[in-house]
Amino acid sequence: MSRPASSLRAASLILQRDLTLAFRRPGEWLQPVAFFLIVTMLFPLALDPELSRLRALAPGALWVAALLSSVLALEFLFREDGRDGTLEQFALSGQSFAWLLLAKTASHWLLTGLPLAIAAPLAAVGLGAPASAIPGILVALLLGSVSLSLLGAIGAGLTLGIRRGGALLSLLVLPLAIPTLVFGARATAMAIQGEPAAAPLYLLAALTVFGITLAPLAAAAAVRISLE
Amino acid sequence: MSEFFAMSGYALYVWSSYAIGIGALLLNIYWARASLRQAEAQARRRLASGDAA
Amino acid sequence: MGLHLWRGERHVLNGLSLRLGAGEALQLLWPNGAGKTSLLRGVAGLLPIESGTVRWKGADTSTDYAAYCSDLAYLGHDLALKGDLTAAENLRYSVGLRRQIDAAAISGALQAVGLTAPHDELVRRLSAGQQRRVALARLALWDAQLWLLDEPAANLDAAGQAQVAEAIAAHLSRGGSALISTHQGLPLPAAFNRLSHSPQEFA
Amino acid sequence: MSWAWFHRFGSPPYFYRLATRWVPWLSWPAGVLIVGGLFGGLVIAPADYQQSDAYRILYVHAPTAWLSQMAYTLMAVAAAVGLVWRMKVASAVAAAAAPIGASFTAVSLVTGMLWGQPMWGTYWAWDPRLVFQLVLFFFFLGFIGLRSAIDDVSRADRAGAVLAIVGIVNVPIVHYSVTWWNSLHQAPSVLRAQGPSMPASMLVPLLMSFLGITLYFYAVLFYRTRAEILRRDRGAAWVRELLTGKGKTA
Repeated sequence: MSRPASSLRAASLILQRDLTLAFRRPGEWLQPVAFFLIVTMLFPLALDPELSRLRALAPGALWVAALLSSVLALEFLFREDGRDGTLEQFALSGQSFAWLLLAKTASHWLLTGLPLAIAAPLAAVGLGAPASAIPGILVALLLGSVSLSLLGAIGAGLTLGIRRGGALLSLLVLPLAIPTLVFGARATAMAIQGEPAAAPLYLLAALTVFGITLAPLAAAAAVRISLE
Repeated sequence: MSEFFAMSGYALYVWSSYAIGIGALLLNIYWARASLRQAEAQARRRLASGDAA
Repeated sequence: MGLHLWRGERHVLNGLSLRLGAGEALQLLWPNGAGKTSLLRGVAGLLPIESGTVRWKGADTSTDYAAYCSDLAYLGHDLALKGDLTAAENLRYSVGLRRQIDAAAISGALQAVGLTAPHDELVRRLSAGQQRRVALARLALWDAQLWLLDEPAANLDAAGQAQVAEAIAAHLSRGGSALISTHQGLPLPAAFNRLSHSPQEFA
Repeated sequence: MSWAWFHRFGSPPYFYRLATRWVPWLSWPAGVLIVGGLFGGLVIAPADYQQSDAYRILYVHAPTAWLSQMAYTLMAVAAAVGLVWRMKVASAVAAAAAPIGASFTAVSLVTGMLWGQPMWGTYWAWDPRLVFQLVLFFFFLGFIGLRSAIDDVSRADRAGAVLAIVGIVNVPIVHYSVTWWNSLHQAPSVLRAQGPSMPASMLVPLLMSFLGITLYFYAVLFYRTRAEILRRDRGAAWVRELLTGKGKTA
């Protein structure tokens, strides 16, 4: 009676739905970014406010804060859809489950990863980074936050049905995020020192592309198992 | 014989490493036995509590 | 279909074989915990089946699961409706995943289940009965051949239950089939209706 | 090459009886080799010209480090086989291998630190090998943690398998990033086993303890797998007759 929906259309519907849902409840989505800014603000207070010395720590502080807030943000990814049966309908929609979850992760990234990457240069300046480093930092964190969301999707899928899965989620995701942390922090450090950060950025980009292709398959398997 | 145990000054590190190594070996043996005993007990309990199969 | 299904520890379905023809409804009036939901989820493919097969139109569902899904409509305990969206938006996003639909079809379906326009009320503010009607409207819009309904008439008043029964009857008359788990039987036209009171009947 | 042997291994009773038969055959040679290796390492092998007796820790550290990586790979492969072909025995092997692997990763970490003290003067230097062992330890904890958080055994197996597969895919990437990161900050450190250039008297005990610990690993693995198989096949008839049979004689 009617043509089945194309997968592209299905993905765009998921994005629209998540964005409308987010705009209806704006407070929720800003929490990870707020957490990120607070954590980066702690470093000068805990260590020492002298900008020149802070600059050496800026990359590490930024990326550790980014890692932690992206794990925190995973709460919003599947938990609600899992509980109210939406994920079940995704699994039964006839569309490729991995593709729908990729769309879901993309909308999650738009709402948590992107703001994180935009807030990072501000935090970096706060930690003594020169204005010239901002583009480098932005690119590094854009790439990094994508792979963090993708890895997070696998962890969130695995711990979907588990009560108090938060601690376990970070135990599963953080070890997997080590390469992203290493390359990202290196790229940011080089950006701050003004050196061309091409090498680590390419590695970071490779990680992200690797994540985009494989992570949704693992996340789909993980969610399907959690839905049993 | 005593200088053998001294391990030219590194006695603490060498002997503790060996102790940890052998300790882990024994621990795993005990652990494996305990898990088999427990699994058998669970299986028997399920068996005793009526034929659930 | 010789279904064996384990639910955690319990051997829930022990060699159950079940056949459902076109235009036929089977209501499972099994006692609680006898595996109604597990059977439905197993047939839908949400729950892995230890042994035995689920066949749809002669073919094993696992060979072409996507095609099977497009013929399938599953309604579980939780209605997969988003509280912060209106009824129309909910339908647009959930049915849109499967087929092209337009606003007119959506409002038509909502009216058919007795939800008066305008449909701009957030689902959160609708009553349980109204929410279930939205789910029924979605079921109609999917126009799948096989309906798997898990207590479709739960917490509905008499009028609501009649409406559910009417929707199912219409579906059956169009040649669709339905597997329904329910506590109290739904009044369905006798011609299509089979009742089962315990899993042993299919062992 | 018919797949019959593959499926025969898959049937729980067959593997259970096989494991029962193999355990003694594995554990005695393992015991002899380990004792021989450690004894050789302590007594026979001459003191190293550089590190004198401190290097004897190698006889515990190297085999356990190697074993932990082998255990993780075996665990991931077994879990993947269990997931793809739905073989309970494979999932049982994976569930059995995890705690053994985790405990040996911990041992290799601690002995690595104990070796670090006489060598670098500090217990923990961010040497890529030690860091990689630490990350491997977290992968193990993740697997064990995830499995224990899920009550239903077969679901826990499958979820664990997905994690193990993601893990095994990421292990080389993590390994690369840790060594890449290390090369940025300092020249690769000195913690390097002497390798084949070692005189025979040093090398033989090392090989003996390597072989010994591998046999030991399989012995304990088969023993634990029997327990895991029982947990997964509790309802099966062969379990009942096995237990009632054993019940009378034990």
